[in-house]
Amino acid sequence: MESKKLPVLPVSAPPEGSVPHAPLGEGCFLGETQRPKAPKLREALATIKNWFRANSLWVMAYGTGCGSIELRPLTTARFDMERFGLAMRPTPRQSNVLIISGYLAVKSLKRVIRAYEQMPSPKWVVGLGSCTINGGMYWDSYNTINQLDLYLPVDTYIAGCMPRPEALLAGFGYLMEKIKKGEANGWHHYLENLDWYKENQKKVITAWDLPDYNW
Amino acid sequence: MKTIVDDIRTRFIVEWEHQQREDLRQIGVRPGTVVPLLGWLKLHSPFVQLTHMSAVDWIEEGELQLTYLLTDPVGMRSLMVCTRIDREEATMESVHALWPQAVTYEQEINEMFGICFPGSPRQGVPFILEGWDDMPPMRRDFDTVEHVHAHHPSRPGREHTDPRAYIGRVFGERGFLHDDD
Amino acid sequence: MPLATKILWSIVGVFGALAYGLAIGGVIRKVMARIQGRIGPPVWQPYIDLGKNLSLRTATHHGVMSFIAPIFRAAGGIGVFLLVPVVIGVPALENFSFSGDLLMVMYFIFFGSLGMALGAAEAGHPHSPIGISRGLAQMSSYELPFALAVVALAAQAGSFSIREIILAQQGGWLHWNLFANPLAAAAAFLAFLGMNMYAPFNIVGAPQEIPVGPPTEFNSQFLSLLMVGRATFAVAKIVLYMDLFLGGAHSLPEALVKTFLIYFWSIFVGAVFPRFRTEQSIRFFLGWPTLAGIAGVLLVIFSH
Amino acid sequence: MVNPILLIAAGLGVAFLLPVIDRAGRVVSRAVHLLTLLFGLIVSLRWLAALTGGAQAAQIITGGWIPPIGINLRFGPLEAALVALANLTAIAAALYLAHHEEQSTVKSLVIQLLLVVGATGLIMTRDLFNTFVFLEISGIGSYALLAFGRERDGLEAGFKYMALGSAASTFFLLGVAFLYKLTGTLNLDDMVGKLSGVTVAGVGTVLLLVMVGLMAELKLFPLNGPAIDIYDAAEPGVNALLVGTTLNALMFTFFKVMALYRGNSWLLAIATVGMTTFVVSNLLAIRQKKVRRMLGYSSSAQMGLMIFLLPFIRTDVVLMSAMALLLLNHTLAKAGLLWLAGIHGGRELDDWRGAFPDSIAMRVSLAALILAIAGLPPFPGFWGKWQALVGLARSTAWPWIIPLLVGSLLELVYYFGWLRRIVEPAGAESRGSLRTAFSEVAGVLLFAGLAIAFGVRLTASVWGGLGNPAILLGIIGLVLVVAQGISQKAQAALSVLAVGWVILRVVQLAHGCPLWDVRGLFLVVALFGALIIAIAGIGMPAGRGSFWGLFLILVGSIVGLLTSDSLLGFFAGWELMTWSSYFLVSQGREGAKPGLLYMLFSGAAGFLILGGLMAAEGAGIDSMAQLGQLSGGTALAAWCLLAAGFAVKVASWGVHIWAPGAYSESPDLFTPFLSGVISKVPVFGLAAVAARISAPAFAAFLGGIEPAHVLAWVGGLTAFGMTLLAVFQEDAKRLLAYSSVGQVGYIVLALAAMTPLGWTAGLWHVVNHLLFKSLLFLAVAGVVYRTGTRRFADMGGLITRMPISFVSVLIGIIALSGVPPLSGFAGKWLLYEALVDRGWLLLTGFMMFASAVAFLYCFRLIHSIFLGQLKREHREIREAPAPLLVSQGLLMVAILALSVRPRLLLEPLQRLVTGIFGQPGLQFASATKITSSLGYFNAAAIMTLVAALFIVLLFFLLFAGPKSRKVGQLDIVYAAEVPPPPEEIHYAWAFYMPYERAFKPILGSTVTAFWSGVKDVTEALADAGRRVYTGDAQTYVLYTLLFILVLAGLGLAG
Repeated sequence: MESKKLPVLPVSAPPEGSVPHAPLGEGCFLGETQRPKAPKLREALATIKNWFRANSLWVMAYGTGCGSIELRPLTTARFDMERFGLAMRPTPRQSNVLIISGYLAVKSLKRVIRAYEQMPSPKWVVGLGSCTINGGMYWDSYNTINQLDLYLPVDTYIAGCMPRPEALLAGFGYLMEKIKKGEANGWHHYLENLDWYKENQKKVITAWDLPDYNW
Repeated sequence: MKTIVDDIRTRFIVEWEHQQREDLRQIGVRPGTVVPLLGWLKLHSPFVQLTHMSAVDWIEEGELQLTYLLTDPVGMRSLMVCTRIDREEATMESVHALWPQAVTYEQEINEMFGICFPGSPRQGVPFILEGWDDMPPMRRDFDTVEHVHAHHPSRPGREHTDPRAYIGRVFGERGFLHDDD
Repeated sequence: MPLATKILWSIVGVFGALAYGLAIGGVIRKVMARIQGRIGPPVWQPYIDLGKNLSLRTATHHGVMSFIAPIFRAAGGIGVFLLVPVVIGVPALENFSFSGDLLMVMYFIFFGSLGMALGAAEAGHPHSPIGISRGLAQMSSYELPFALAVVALAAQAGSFSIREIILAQQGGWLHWNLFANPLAAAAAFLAFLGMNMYAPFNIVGAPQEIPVGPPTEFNSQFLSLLMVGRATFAVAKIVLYMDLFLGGAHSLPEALVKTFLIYFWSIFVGAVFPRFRTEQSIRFFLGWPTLAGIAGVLLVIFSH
Repeated sequence: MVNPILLIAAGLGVAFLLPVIDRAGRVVSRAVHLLTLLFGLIVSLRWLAALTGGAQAAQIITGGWIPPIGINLRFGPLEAALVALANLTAIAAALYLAHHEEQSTVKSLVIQLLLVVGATGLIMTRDLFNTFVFLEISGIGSYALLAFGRERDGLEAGFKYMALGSAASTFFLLGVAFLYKLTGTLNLDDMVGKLSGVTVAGVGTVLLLVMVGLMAELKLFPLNGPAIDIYDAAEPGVNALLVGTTLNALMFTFFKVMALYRGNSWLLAIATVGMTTFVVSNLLAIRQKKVRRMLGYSSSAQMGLMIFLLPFIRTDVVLMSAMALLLLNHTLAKAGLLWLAGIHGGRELDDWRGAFPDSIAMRVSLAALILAIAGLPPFPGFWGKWQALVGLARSTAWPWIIPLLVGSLLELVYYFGWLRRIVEPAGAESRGSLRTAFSEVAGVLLFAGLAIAFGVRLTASVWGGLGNPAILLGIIGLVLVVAQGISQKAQAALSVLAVGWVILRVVQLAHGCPLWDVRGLFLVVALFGALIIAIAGIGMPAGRGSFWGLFLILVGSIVGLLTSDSLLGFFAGWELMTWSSYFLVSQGREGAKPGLLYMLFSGAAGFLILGGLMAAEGAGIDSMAQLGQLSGGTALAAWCLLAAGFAVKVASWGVHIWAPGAYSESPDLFTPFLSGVISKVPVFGLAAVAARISAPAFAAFLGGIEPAHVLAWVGGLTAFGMTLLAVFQEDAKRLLAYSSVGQVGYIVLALAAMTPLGWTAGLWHVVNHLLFKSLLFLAVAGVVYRTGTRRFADMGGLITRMPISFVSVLIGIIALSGVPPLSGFAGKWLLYEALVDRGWLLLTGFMMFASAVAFLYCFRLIHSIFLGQLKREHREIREAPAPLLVSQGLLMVAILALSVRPRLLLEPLQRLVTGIFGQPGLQFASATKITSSLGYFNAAAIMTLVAALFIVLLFFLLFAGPKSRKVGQLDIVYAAEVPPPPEEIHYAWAFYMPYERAFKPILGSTVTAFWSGVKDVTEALADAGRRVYTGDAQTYVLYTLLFILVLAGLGLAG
């Protein structure tokens, strides 16, 4: 079928007094975009540090899809994730875990990437629900991605549609074990294969107006 | 409800009407009548609120239908004003001067159906589809699956079934939505 | 006591305060969890968090001020602690209180807040200045009852020296300012709620509004320093209140018990109240607490 | 020596010959005319010189008859001076009038000469009928001269004027005739003796007739209607001539006739009429929109003032010189202003916006003459008024001081209302340029020059001679004002040199004789503040062309004020400071209106202070050192008035409304000085003047409440109120303005404690406030200079572009807020200890609260300008100019020095307070530890502690965690969105909105409402009064009758 372009429309002038948004990328005050170097994975006192990291996972409070409804019960008396040292943080600068809770629209993907890159390393991504694994029931939507790990390094997948909070806790337990063993190195993989990730990301995010890496 | 429509009939040409529910009536008018009619309704009838605006692609008839849902917030009833415009020359007068919130509806319809509302602010500004370079996805001749295959590769090993065929196989030709099954 | 020994002791003191402050933080989280019917994190969770923040692999800052702001914060907390005598009669635990009196302590409290505010503001996130503007507004308003209480105590003891104020309360618990001037104590303890910024006065970090407020942009070791500052500052505050109202302490266990009780006053209030709006909080402090403070001062004026 | 009669003879002769001479050409006749006047001037000046040298006054006997039968004339020093003045005015008037067509005829020349002759005769004659003759000559001359005008209004006004004049002459003649009947003599000196023997019942009525005649001629209220119409309608040059000749002569005649009025009721009547005229005319002038009419009212007022003084001259000869000075002042100023009005041509006040944009000489003359007539120093009128007031204060007539001061304040109102238009920046519509003919403006320049010269001379005589640094600074300033060729930066450099030189000179002086301590402290503050500003001025333009000249005058006046020991010297310096700072404030872009408000409140403050000083003068005290001798009710009155005046000048709560505008709209370089130094002068007044009045004198005030406690609460309220208002400002300079006023409130409060500790606190804060507030204002000046805006919302993120300015502001706000380890803490510490020590506990609590509120605006200041998001248009902005940074550096060094070693200042302060109170407020326990009776602190130890902690933690930060990376400005957590442009996310507008909401109940604008109410009432009064002058001759006749009745009631009562 011949694809039809949108009719070319006259874009009206913005209302008076409003400031047009700064063009992104160059000149957008984001500073010099430095290509980050992946540090050496080996580090001193790794066992202790990993124990600290595993027992104090701060979760980015960010919901992308219907799965985020399953996150809320975790803070309640019934499931109480705080007893494992898990806590919600509202800012990526202080978070260690990013949960992709369900389907992920292209528009959201861009925000997710930005949030992910603003998190301090080491950081972990948890894919929640089938949608993050293979598109799930939304596989043929014009606007959602089908495989999360093409764009972000996923450390733990929690399958199901939707997984229950117990499954989430189990997933966190798995992630903590992995961290303690020093195997949860998705962040490192991301940095090492940044070009590949970026290529994939830019393939779907056609209006790419981000710098190549946000700190 | 009826009286309002009668009142409308004395002033505008109403092509058809239909009582959907007790508190919801549909009327169909020509595109050129829509804006004067809505303006009149806002000024002289209890239907002062634009609750919703939507579009439907009648591809078989080569037309797009625009529906304006007006509400009488006091009498708790609604009036749908429908109109059909040509699918190829999809242009419609904007109503944002009557209701500022129409801007967002018009922006979204513009993006999803490719209907142009000249003069409405933010036409052509991305709303949900950032960087969209295909045809408007809500037009029925847009092939979603083809688009997905082109843009969002499936994980190897995942099997896809055609929903229609799958539903037919499991529930029979009539699908599963019928109560008498 | 020679200066070197003094410095050594104060280092020990600061680490002790840090440990105590963090532990108190853990206990709070535990208590809050129990109140909400949860199990809650282990008491040592703050230590783990601190260790975690120190073991991160990257850190970011937004400029010079935002780099050194945590230093201000921590120096403010530690400095205040070092200016308050913890246990009276034990030179090692009287810290550097001979360098400045109560007024010095009151103003040193601002040191950390001001530096933190500057750094947070430089980070450029709009939530930071919003949080700071709320915080400063609230700070100035609880300062009024607190100042009135301090003035009353100083006039009562005839001195601004914390040591003198403690010594004036010796000779039985009825001599404590808590009972000797209950009005001033009421004013000060209400102000304490604001100082600790738990509900209903947690308008600075206000979850659901400006999520973490000023420290939005701080991470890794910067965040750790902020935690250090917060913990030591909390200890310094409660020690100060103990000195001013509970007759100080003659031994470490006594100090622990008294300070713990003072702190939990604000925790228990915080556990059962929802948050105020900013202007409600301001009006609250300028209302009854201030009247209590004025009454406390008048009590001193007319009883002397 | 030429016989003075020749003055009359020559004048008359030439007058009649002029039409003949004119045949030889107008040039010749003009030359002869001028030569005659010059002759008169030279003769009278030589006589004056001889007479002041001790010669006998000339008695001229005419016609060989010995008085009392013959007519005799007298030519004493007063006469000589007046005649010289008349001739001088006439010369200048002739030069001016030659340029005005209708006055350039030979007829006009003749009449001008006749006017001079008439005036000379009036001045010299001692014969009453002869007086009448010369009165008629003058009268006819003036009617004729006015009738040369061609405007219909002018002619009508002239006719009414003539009618009134004739009536007045008739009254006078009738009175003289009856007097002759009663005493049998016309000779004045003879008559005085004989009149005392007359006991006929009608004598009072007769005297009344003479008085009414003269008063009508002098146009006193309410008989001044036609005269004011004349001012409005006729050529101003003619009026100028009349002021210099006829009016002065009439005044002198009245003076001579005064000898006839013996009874106290007469004196009271005259004084009442004079004072009523003074106050009412000044009140009515406020609402005038027309310049010439306003000048007319002013003339009436001045005449009224002089008439008012006449009765008192009899008892106090000092008033004689007061009168002479006032008359000289009025002649110079009014004649000059009238000529200026003619040259400029603007009739409406609003025509005078930015008058004479291209001629500094005219602008200076205009300003000088307005100042002169408003009775400000250094011009003669000021000294005249002072002497008059002293005379009154020392007599039983002291209550008259109150209306006199009120009237003077009203005078300030309208003259500065006029000046407000003049100092506005010149626009396209600005009028008045220096015409090509020098001779037309020669009179103006001459009179202005004379006024200035007299002024400098008089000031020098009070401030210890022309060699005094204060005077020299003033003269250099004057030169700079006029010297327009020099660039601003060069002027600033010159100012640096001048101020530096004065500093050296003061240091030298200090070596010889130890300065009085408080004075020395304030001198250091003032000169250091001035030096800082001058250095900064090398880097950036300030105000307009005359900025630096005025600045030096201002500094000179402050130096003079601080070094002068007499009350007069103090007050002269005070008023000089007031007007010179007024001009500087007005030089801001929008400074004219706030400047006016500043001037009016300062003027009111000045008059309150004047009242206080007069209370002291009344007790025979004229130097500061003697103030301690005051006692009882006088001490209380003096203290209260002085304290009130100083409180107005520091903009205490309630009268603070002038401050924000004046601070924020004044030129950016001047604001630091306004805040750092000028606001300290009233503090000096409190410390050096008010505080010297012994405190025990008013212990019983208001049932045991000490006045000092009231003052303390005023200071405290100011500190709190202004701090609170500062929090809600959206403009950097306005914020600092409120903050400044609040900080001075602390100083007032501390000084009011009147304890060693309180004074230590107050004086420490004087120095500290100078340092940090100058620093803040200078840093903001640099920012404003670079960004072109003062609004917080338009700035932000400048820390990367202007790091040094940022550090300045940072140090400034830390020192302001009192956070250790900087010097502000010592100030707070001293204040609280002092207040608790004094027993003012509640005040202590509220001051602690106020200090906490100060944090709010401190943070807002630094955040909104330097932190947050950098605007796109500021990305390339540069750091402030280097000299500005040098100034800031000096201030920062001073702050740091005081922070580390507070003893540097505290020790001298202890010596100072020990000198005053007999005991110090502080002890120095060790090299660094400072203790008071209540507490202690160790600045060096705290500094070390902070530094050590800082270094340790910095190392921790650098090495404990990973290497930190600096991210871009917009790389912030913005809900994972890409942030909008910096303009939208810089949180700076309505920064403390919740705070504002919380304080809404007490943030009403009651103060502003009150003062606008005062303004409305005054204007309504003036408006109602203005309707008195209908322009209808019949009403004027009615007024005359009423006037006579009232006067008869007053005069004949005794």
